[in-house]
Amino acid sequence: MNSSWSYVSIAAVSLLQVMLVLLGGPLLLGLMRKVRCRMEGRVGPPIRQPLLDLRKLAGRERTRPEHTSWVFPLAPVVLVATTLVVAAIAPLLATNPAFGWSADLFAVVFLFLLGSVSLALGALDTGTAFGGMGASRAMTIGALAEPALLVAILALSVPAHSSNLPAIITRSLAHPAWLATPQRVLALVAFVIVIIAESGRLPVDNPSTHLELTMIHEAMVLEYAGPDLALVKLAESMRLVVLLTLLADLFIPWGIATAPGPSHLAVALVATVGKVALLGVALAAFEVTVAKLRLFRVPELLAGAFVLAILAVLSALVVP
Amino acid sequence: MRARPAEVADPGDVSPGVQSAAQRLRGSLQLRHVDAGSCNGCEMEIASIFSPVYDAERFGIRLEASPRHADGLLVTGPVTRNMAEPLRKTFEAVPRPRIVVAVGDCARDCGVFRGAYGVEGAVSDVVPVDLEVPGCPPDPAAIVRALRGLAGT
Amino acid sequence: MTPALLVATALAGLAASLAGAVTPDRLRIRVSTSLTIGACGCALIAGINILHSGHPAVVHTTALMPLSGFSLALDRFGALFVVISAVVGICALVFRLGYIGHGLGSRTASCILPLFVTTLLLVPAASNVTTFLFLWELMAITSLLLVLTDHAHRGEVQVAAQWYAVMTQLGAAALILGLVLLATRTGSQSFAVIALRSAHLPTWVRSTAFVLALVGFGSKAGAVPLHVWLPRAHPEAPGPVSALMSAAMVNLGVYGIVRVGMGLLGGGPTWWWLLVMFLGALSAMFGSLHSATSRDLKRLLAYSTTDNVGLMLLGVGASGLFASTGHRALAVVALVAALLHVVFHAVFKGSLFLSASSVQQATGSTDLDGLGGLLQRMPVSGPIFLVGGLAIAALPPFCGFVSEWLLLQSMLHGLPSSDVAIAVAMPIGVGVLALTGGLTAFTFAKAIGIGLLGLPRTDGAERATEVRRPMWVGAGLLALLCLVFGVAPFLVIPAVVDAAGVVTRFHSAGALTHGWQIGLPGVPGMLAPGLLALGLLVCTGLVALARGLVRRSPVRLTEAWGCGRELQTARMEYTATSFGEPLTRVFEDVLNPSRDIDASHIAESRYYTEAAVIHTSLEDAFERHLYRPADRGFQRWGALARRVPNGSVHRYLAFGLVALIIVLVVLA
Amino acid sequence: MNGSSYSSALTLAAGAVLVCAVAILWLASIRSVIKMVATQGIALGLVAVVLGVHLRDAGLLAAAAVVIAVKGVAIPLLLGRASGGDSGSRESRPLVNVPASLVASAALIVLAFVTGRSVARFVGTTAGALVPIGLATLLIGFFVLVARRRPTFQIVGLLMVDNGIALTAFLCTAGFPFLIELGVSFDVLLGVVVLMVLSQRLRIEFGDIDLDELRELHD
Repeated sequence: MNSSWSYVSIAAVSLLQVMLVLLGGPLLLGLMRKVRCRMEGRVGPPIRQPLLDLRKLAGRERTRPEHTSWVFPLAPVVLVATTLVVAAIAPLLATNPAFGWSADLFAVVFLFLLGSVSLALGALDTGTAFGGMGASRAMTIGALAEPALLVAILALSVPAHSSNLPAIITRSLAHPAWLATPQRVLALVAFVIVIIAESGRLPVDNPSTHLELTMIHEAMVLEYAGPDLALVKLAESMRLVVLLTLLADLFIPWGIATAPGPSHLAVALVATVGKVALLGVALAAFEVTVAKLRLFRVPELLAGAFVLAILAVLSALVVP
Repeated sequence: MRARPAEVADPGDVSPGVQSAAQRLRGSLQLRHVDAGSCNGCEMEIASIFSPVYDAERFGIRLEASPRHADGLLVTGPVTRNMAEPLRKTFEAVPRPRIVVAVGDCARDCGVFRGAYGVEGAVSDVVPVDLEVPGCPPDPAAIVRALRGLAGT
Repeated sequence: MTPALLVATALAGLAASLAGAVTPDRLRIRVSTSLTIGACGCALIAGINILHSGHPAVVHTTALMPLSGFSLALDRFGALFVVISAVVGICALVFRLGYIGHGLGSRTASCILPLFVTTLLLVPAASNVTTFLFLWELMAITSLLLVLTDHAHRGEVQVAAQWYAVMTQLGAAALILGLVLLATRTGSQSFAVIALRSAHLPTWVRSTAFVLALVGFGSKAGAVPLHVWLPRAHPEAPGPVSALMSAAMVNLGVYGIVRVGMGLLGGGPTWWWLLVMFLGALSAMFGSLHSATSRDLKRLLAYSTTDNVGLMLLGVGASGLFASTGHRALAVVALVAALLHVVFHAVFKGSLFLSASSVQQATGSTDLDGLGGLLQRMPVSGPIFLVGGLAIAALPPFCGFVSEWLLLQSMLHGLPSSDVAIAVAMPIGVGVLALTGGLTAFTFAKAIGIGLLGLPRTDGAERATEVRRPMWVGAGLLALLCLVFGVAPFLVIPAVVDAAGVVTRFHSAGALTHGWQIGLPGVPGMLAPGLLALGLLVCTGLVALARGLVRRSPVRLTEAWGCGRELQTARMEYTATSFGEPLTRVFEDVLNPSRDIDASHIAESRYYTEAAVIHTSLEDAFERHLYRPADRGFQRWGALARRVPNGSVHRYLAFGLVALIIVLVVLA
Repeated sequence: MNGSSYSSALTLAAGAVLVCAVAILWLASIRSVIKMVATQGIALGLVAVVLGVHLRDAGLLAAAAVVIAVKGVAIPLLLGRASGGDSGSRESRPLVNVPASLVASAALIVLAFVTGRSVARFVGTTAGALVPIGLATLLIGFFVLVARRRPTFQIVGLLMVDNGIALTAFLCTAGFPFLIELGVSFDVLLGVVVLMVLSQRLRIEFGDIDLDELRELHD
């Protein structure tokens, strides 16, 4: 990282990134909901609806089943905290956020895993059948998505000789030719499948289902109310934004700020918001056209993603 | 090609309780639907308020799976003996401050089923009701209009 | 000074076992345990001293042992394992002070336990073939006897001990053959001389010796397909013993493979290390799969030991592969990653097994389907198990994450490489690492979620209370180490780098740690686990504060939402079996669970069933396809052989005569 | 004793031991077999005497005396009394009939000489050269143990094995410390006594004690 970055600008970048994720998350969900409704021929709620929901939920009463331990209330806090840490150090807007040298792609994956495990533990603590069912399904899908995710990361890290995110992005900016190699495309497809599985979107899991038995992520949070529920919904949207931004930065990195200074940051902000909005709309449009997969067809999808990721790495052998 | 959403009248004047709820909710109303013994006529109407024609969602109104996530209950039908206890439990499960909307004549005063052996009473006999929508079944626009009053949009 | 400490360790251990046998009942446990802790203390100081100073400690006496005498030489590599065994030993023994279950109070147990701990401390120091084999056998026998301490109460302990005895002795036989082959071929018993002369041995000798050592040490480490005894013996062993076996004894298997493979033979052709990686990958996946779907807590932990040993072997295999293709710097990094995983595995597996034993003592059973709600009933042992679980699932603030990250890094930096073996092995290695990581996260979400949280499922769990102080102090110490190493791995990494350097005889240029961060020399991008932990702490604090400010009214305790149902009982909760059911279905062809249903019909007509009982069981695939047929084969041979001695004296004498004649003919 | 007469006397004595061994195989009746094992004991004692005189070693002479006393006299006497019951009876159906036994003993002797040669070269002394004879006696003793049904013959076979070992020891180490010989002899004596008590008990229990009937006893 060149030393032209003063501490102030680094801190500013991280702060900006956290604000982007905090506000951008709900807005992105609102936008995606709007696109869905539009494609279904409805007017649909305003884009800021998720923000309204969060504000109202924050004001409601917190409830907790009698026999639960301290894990139940702590789980949503840890879930949001892990996403915040990733948002602070990952290069979303600029290639040199605070402690950017420590923003390792594997570390990001394991931080997300910590969030998912804490939510699953919170669900199991309720002692209800839905909590157990949601946790079991979410952890199964999480476990099966892990190989595809890590090998896809391997495919991205190999040309950059490091799994550090800023390094990968600066290297791929320097060699635009890399972005068109089959290795990148295969890794991209694997990444998209895993993002859909991790963030619980269709076709893996239907966030707006009311039938408990078909839920995966929703079933875990049935017991949360008021501010806890607000945290969970916020975390859900923040994770989706972070994942989509990482996807954008890794595969279409143009526009990310590589030098300090407000002008670069402004350009980066606009570029990133644009790219993420575009990806969000594409994801929403895709969701409308596809139906939910049966739970035991999801492993086949994830196995497919894993094979694609392995091909991505091996193709580095064939195509120099 | 796209169906034009039906015009839904503004809520007009509402009771003070609903007014205070509207202040609190400000555009985000989540309800948990409980069928306390209805003949499903009201359910048909409720289903249609989320259709593209009436589209209650554009006013920030949604149904939720779990009472914990909801601001209140949307109850239809007279409260039968078997559904009395579950209704009470569901009402108890909603975090405070909570509201109950009774939809349809059965929910208001047991309608045609008044005095039937299996009916325990109207919804107001089991849980405190804040808003009632008359009609058997009530017109979807009326339901949306009432809920808009609650949501304050 | 350190040689004196080594001798002090041995003497203290013997004194402790003597005290265990002699002193009267009241004093016995206290005296023998404190003496053994003294022995561990001496070994710990000696180990740290050698790790720090670097020049090995040599103790040599020809009095005790025939042939080549009893000689110990502790270099940095051995010292690392001595330190691990000492730390785990101290914690397990502190735990033992409070532990009353499992017949550990008997005279024989308190006499043998110190012996077992002493052998754990001395095996890494043995420096010639006879001493090594003597200590190895002593370790095997003492651990076998300790597994048997509880055989009076439970029948399956004998079966488990049988499996354990057969497997360890098979491994020991392979080991003896390998080492003796090496010793005879190089003409000397001392490891140092063998290491010098082994270079110009014929390749078939080196390969046979390596494969035999791999089999011998692999069976002790619990690598597939020699792992079958591990999930049987560990659950039956008493608490502290199973912790010692899983956290200390298993490491010696990995120690042996690295000592023979890299130390004595100085590396070898690539197929050796591909074999090690293949075994590692198989063990990792098989172990993690079975631990994800097993119901008994200790069996789950035992299978996860096989899984972690698989990861260690992956690291060792990758290191050997790099060394054999010339990338020596990367070889050291991979070996450091593997050894770091040994250190961290000892710490979190030790705390897990100890807290599992506390759970067993508090609730009377380790069957996850019968536990639940223990986090509130055991306010100290519960969080310890939670910390251990999160550490083994490689989650950030704890130590498992650091070693998993380093393993991934060492495999990542092997690519892009022109060598086909590396180019294929590394991605598959990362895939296996990832799947194992995912399954381990699943397993310990299950173990913690079902075991500690929710409603207690049996009255054993209902009435559980916190265990005695020494027990959670012992387990807590190890859990604390999990957190400390997770946040500040630079305390351990330099020592591990030196140890790896000693055994591969190649000192890598760049250090792996720069202050708070870990990173590979000359590669952009580091990892600062301490920073991540700090970040997590700050963010959690901020979010919790925000939630507190937004809504200050107290939390309302309500009944859990069950669709308005009357009663919310523990029977409606998910159990370990149901939690693992989706995974069992996904991996059905590997696990092939057996499921038989027997329904009893009412008298009048067959169409109405009165009651139906379903039995599901997951049998170890290796057991069914490898060990059962071998078992049947031996039975048949046994029956055949029994027909020969039909009781006639003459036939027996004839055997003697024929044998004599054969011997004479052979001699002539 | 000068060289040539010493070696010829030694060869004569050792040869006598071997001949007795072969004779035992040949004879069938118990009484003659017992007499033959006594002569073998005495011949063994003579070998010890010749060696003792040649090496002027008092220990050896004392050992010879013990050998003659125990193996030449005491044991055959005990055997005679123990087999009083069936003294007249012959080895009715030996497991291996006499001609086959003799052929086997010839083979055993050849084997002993082939394998004994390397030991003889190793020992190097004139006594050493006769080691194959000791080996042959041992093998034949073992053969008697295997090929005879009656327990008394088993005891005789055991004695012959012991004589073979003692002979080899005398010839190999050219002298046998007196204490060891004393120990060995008394062991053999004890063995014989125990076997005799056993065979008497068997006879009382089963009448005619034929080892093959014992086969039904196995599980």
